[in-house]
Amino acid sequence: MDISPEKLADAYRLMKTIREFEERMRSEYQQGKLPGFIHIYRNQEAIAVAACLDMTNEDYIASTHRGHGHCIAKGCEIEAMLLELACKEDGLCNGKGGSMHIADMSKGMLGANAIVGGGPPIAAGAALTAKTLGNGAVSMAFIGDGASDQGTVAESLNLAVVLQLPMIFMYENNRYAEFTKSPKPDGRIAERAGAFGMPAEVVDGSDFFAMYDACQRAIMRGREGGGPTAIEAVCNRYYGHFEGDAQAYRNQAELDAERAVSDPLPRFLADPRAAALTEEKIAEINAAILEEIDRGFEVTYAAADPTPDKLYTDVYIHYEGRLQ
Amino acid sequence: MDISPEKLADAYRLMKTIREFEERMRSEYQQGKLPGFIHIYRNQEAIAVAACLDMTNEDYIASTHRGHGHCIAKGCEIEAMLLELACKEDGLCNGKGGSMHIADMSKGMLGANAIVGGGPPIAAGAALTAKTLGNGAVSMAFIGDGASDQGTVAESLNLAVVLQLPMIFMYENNRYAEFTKSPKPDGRIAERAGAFGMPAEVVDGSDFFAMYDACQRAIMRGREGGGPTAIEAVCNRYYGHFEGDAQAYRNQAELDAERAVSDPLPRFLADPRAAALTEEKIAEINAAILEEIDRGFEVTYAAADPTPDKLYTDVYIHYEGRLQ
Amino acid sequence: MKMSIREAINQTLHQEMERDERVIVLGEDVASDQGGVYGITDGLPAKFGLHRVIDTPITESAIVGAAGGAALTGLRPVAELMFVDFLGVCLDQILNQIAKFRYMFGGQARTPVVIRTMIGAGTGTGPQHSQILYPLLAAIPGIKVVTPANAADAKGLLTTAIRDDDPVIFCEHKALYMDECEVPEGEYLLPFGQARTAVEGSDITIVGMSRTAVIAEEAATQLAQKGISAEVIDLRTLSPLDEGSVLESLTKTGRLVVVDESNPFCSMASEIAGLAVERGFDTLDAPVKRVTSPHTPVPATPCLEANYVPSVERVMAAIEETLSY
Amino acid sequence: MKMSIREAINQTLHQEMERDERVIVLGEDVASDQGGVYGITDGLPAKFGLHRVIDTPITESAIVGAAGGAALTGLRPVAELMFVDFLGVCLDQILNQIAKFRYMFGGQARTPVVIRTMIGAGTGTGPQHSQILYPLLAAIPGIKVVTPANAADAKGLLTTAIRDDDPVIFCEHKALYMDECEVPEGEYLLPFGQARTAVEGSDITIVGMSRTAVIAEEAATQLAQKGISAEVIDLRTLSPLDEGSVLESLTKTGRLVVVDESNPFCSMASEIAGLAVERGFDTLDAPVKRVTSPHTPVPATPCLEANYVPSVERVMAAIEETLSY
Ligand SMILES: Cc1ncc(C[n+]2csc(CCOP(=O)(O)OP(=O)(O)O)c2C)c(N)n1
Ligand SMILES: Cc1ncc(C[n+]2csc(CCOP(=O)(O)OP(=O)(O)O)c2C)c(N)n1
Ligand SMILES: [Mg+2]
Ligand SMILES: [Mg+2]
Repeated sequence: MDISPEKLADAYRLMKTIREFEERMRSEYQQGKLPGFIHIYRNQEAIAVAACLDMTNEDYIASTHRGHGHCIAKGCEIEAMLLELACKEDGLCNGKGGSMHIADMSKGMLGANAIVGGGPPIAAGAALTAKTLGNGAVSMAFIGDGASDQGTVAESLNLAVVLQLPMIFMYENNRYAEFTKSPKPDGRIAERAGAFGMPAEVVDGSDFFAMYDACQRAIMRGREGGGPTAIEAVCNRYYGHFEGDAQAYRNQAELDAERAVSDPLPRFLADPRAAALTEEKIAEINAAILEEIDRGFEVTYAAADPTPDKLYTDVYIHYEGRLQ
Repeated sequence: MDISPEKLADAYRLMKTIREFEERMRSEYQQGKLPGFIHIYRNQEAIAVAACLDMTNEDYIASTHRGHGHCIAKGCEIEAMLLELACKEDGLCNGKGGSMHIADMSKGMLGANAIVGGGPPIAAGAALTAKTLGNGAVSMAFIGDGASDQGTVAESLNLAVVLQLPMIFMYENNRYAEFTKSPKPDGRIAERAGAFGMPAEVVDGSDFFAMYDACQRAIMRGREGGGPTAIEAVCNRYYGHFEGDAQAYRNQAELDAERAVSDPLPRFLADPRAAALTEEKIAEINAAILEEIDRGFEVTYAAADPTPDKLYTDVYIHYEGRLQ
Repeated sequence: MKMSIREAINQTLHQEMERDERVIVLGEDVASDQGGVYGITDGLPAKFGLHRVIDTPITESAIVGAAGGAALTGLRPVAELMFVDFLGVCLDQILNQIAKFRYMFGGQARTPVVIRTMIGAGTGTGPQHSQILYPLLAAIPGIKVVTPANAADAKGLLTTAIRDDDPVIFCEHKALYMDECEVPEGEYLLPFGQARTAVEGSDITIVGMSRTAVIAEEAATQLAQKGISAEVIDLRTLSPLDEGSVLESLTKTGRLVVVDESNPFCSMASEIAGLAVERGFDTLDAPVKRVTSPHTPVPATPCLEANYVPSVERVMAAIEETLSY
Repeated sequence: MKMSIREAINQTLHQEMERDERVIVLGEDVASDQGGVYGITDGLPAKFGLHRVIDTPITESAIVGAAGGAALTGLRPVAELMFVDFLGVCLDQILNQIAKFRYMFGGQARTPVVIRTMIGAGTGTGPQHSQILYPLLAAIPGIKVVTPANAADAKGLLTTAIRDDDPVIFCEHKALYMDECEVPEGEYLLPFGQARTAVEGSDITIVGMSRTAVIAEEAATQLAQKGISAEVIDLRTLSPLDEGSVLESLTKTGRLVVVDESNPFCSMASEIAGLAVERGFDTLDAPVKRVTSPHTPVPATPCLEANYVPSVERVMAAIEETLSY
């Protein structure tokens, strides 16, 4: 594995941004300042960042209901995201998508998805575009452990193998789906994907360097015409399913232990491969992050709601019929 | 493996009945005497018969579009079947189902299915009934190699594992789906099923004894609370996808060779374990079969079409609304 | 006793599971401590055990299909499709399997399955968690579609649904869960195919269902203050559809506004309007008005969502137009 | 040149794939030698190669979803959903994904995908291969629904569909495939949202779509022999819906029969009847009649199937009732 000092700093910046962004969001949400349902990504940050670090805007990702981390890792602007999460007119989706449908086509981010298992077929289609155009791009679907059971995921695995698509199945096995503990042993998800006929491995999702290594190989395989890859990133869902779920159904001592060992940030900083990142650099990055988030919230709270006419715009590009 | 002389004779009788029944159907169909689409099961007979030989009417099967063999193996009456295939009033489904939807609840035959992949969730439900009632019954879904890709099949595999259902996934890998050769190597289907966490094996679907052995074990496992099993029966689709498809897309020399080695009937008779079946017995069985089929066609062609009022019956058990 | 729709459904599940041990409940998180996301199945696992209250994987085709297969073979499953929006991942098992078993098997099958599902907008959860979709379901021969608007009806109709030998889709509007009303104690059944005349009146008929029945009642109250006598009909079941009650009301009022939260095209609003012009033409004194959501997805932003669903104001405007015709 | 609908569709696919190399075709058996079960994609693989004419596994969610994802990222896929009955196993990718991309992403997305699918009864293939289901599709905001009734329209509308930047479902009635008519050579586009006045007339309006437009024309011919002048409107696209043409025709005729092969409830027949009573009330001289298939699945037996779909006789009976009102 090979990581440049710039990428190293980027990796830290992105993971830390996700963390700070969401912690701030949580507290604003708890104060009733944000609408809808939000799903926090905490402790899974290394996965999104490792996955997207070697991608460009020409590469694609299809995200899930727990998508803030994927957005940030794929390069979405903090301010535009916040505007969307607050459902404002100038949000990425003009406030019509919100947290569960946030998307940024300019960054190759093909949307969060409030349908569990909704994303993988779409990501397969993006991979088909890349294959057809022969442009070396890759496409990645993020998939929860619960989502991994959904029929659409199996169909996408198979299609990717049959058409040898440049696609990566990025499973985030945080061992919970809503309030229900996963009945699947760790590794089963990768085993299933592998049985479709693609390389599949289990990786510690809290270990940025291990994740980055696996992702680099998967992305290269895709770019070079080697077909799809599956990665099962084993991780921890720090908070409840959605903000407001106190996860009383979990053993608190166990959860606390898991939370501590699964935090990717201290592990990243403690790794010798992160040594190039000086304390000054870290402090500088941290300060910039907090400033960006502060600014984002300021802009967001001052921003306008969508005007009522927006209810009827962008249903179609052209429509010779009645909308009301 | 253990097979009584009665079962041995039954096995032969059933396989031979399927063969003769369908050959006769084909020729009648070619003369334009039967409606709809029909899909011939030839060379796959050992699978259905081995699968159902140890089942009772309390056990369930969910079939496919290629279901005549499954029906006969599960004990459906030839005459009632023929009446249905000819869409007559006294057919198993009053002529409303036809070949692709034939069913016989009294025999635990939960229906052919014209939706590829439609049957496995239903079979899982029947297995759930058996598990809930604790009556030792098992449920089996027949699944083509093409159907094995369908998302519903993956979902059913998973559900069967999670709920430890008394269910058998009986894959019939005849290596073709319509006009398209299977892109899956033999064994991949079993590998996939196995990766869900159930015993899965690949069996020569033309070898009745091997199939019966595997089915006995799977059924016992189910009856004893051991959960689901998958069997990939590798076989040969002798004729085209539906009657009328000349399968010009296949290499004829290869197909001829495959046809010969994959015929389960001569293999069955040549097996030392079939020695108890004397030539006289075989001749007697054969004669009875032909007679039954002849009689069936006679009755069928003399039978009445459904009366026009039947268009509106059996939509519901009770309906306080308008049907027309 | 006064209770909410949420409580009425929970109570009914308890009563029916107690009464008939063939009744099982299955779905995502239904056996969790909090009784699913909205607490509907609260207390069931403790009382009836995990073999009758079954947590499933997130695979709606398998859930619905297994419920259908279990119904076909002797159980009486109550399956949960968490949001009706998820119909897209399991429609086949409803449309081509469960709904058609009886007909295509020539009357051999009996499929006593209930699929409970949440419908409607109003919670800011956006385009994939706020749809109505009952017109699509009401159009399918072989299933019944139930849309209670209050807690008493929820209890009466759910009891009937569970005891019905045909498949039933039971639609719960998420914005109504906490609405309370008096609910009969003990066993309580309501027949299908009988609309409820929520308000009697003679000047105009307002037809609603699920949440729009509540909106129609509110409109009727406002109209009464203006001296206008509106008759409000809550369809209660969309399939079977009580066409007689609508037509009969029209003979009194001659004017009709249909309020339906679904998208406009091929909606229940269109169905009722079509009924009126086909079989009630003689009685009509004015154009029928359809008040629906627009032909757009449901926007996430609460400020647009509020304008999306039919409001009392929009119903009042339609009524005024009709009355001034 | 005279050609069948089957040939017109095949020709259009050839022309559009030639014109624009972003157009790809994908589906089950589409790249097979015989061009799929009905030969629609005949000759495409030989001409355009297997990277643009793609055989897929039997996984409709993946087919439709991948077509949507490919459209979102720069291709112009024409996906085949072999029978519309299979909508049940892929509805989510249409309903919640493709149809909603543009709206829920705030206008960022462009999803130029066409989904070709076969509809209708008449081939004895029974309940799971004979449905219509276009009302369900026409109700979904964000997609367009096209239902050609002849070869010329099939060519003009499919060309427009492939060049349209919005998602389009293109419904081909299997009983019409061999129907021939004169088809313009070369490039030929027809606008969406413009019904075709198949027959001009002044006594009664008959509205049809897909196969029922053909039935309506046959009825008009029979009526002409009786001296009755019927106007036949073929909707051509169900979404967008040309409401203006229907209303305008009503100002001439004052009488309306809608013929729709779908099941009755929440059908296009109900939609058009609702339109007439809401916006054409003044012009109506008689009740609107809806002629549809019944609220039952499609039976396999040809003897019942023949009575299932709307026939010229049933249309004539409805017209007589309307005229004698
Ligand atoms: C088709 C569908 N079924 C159910 C849901 C409700 N739901 C939303 S998130 C979720 C759990 C998903 O679990 P997992 O895939 O493990 O992702 P995680 O929440 O752990 O990130 C469920 C059941 C849904 N949104 N879509
Ligand atoms: C959901 C669905 N998709 C497509 C079809 C069309 N179709 C019918 S049979 C078939 C091939 C099935 O192949 P396989 O499962 O291998 O079964 P076999 O015909 O070989 O017995 C296809 C594509 C269908 N009936 N249902
Ligand atoms: Mg999870
Ligand atoms: Mg096959």
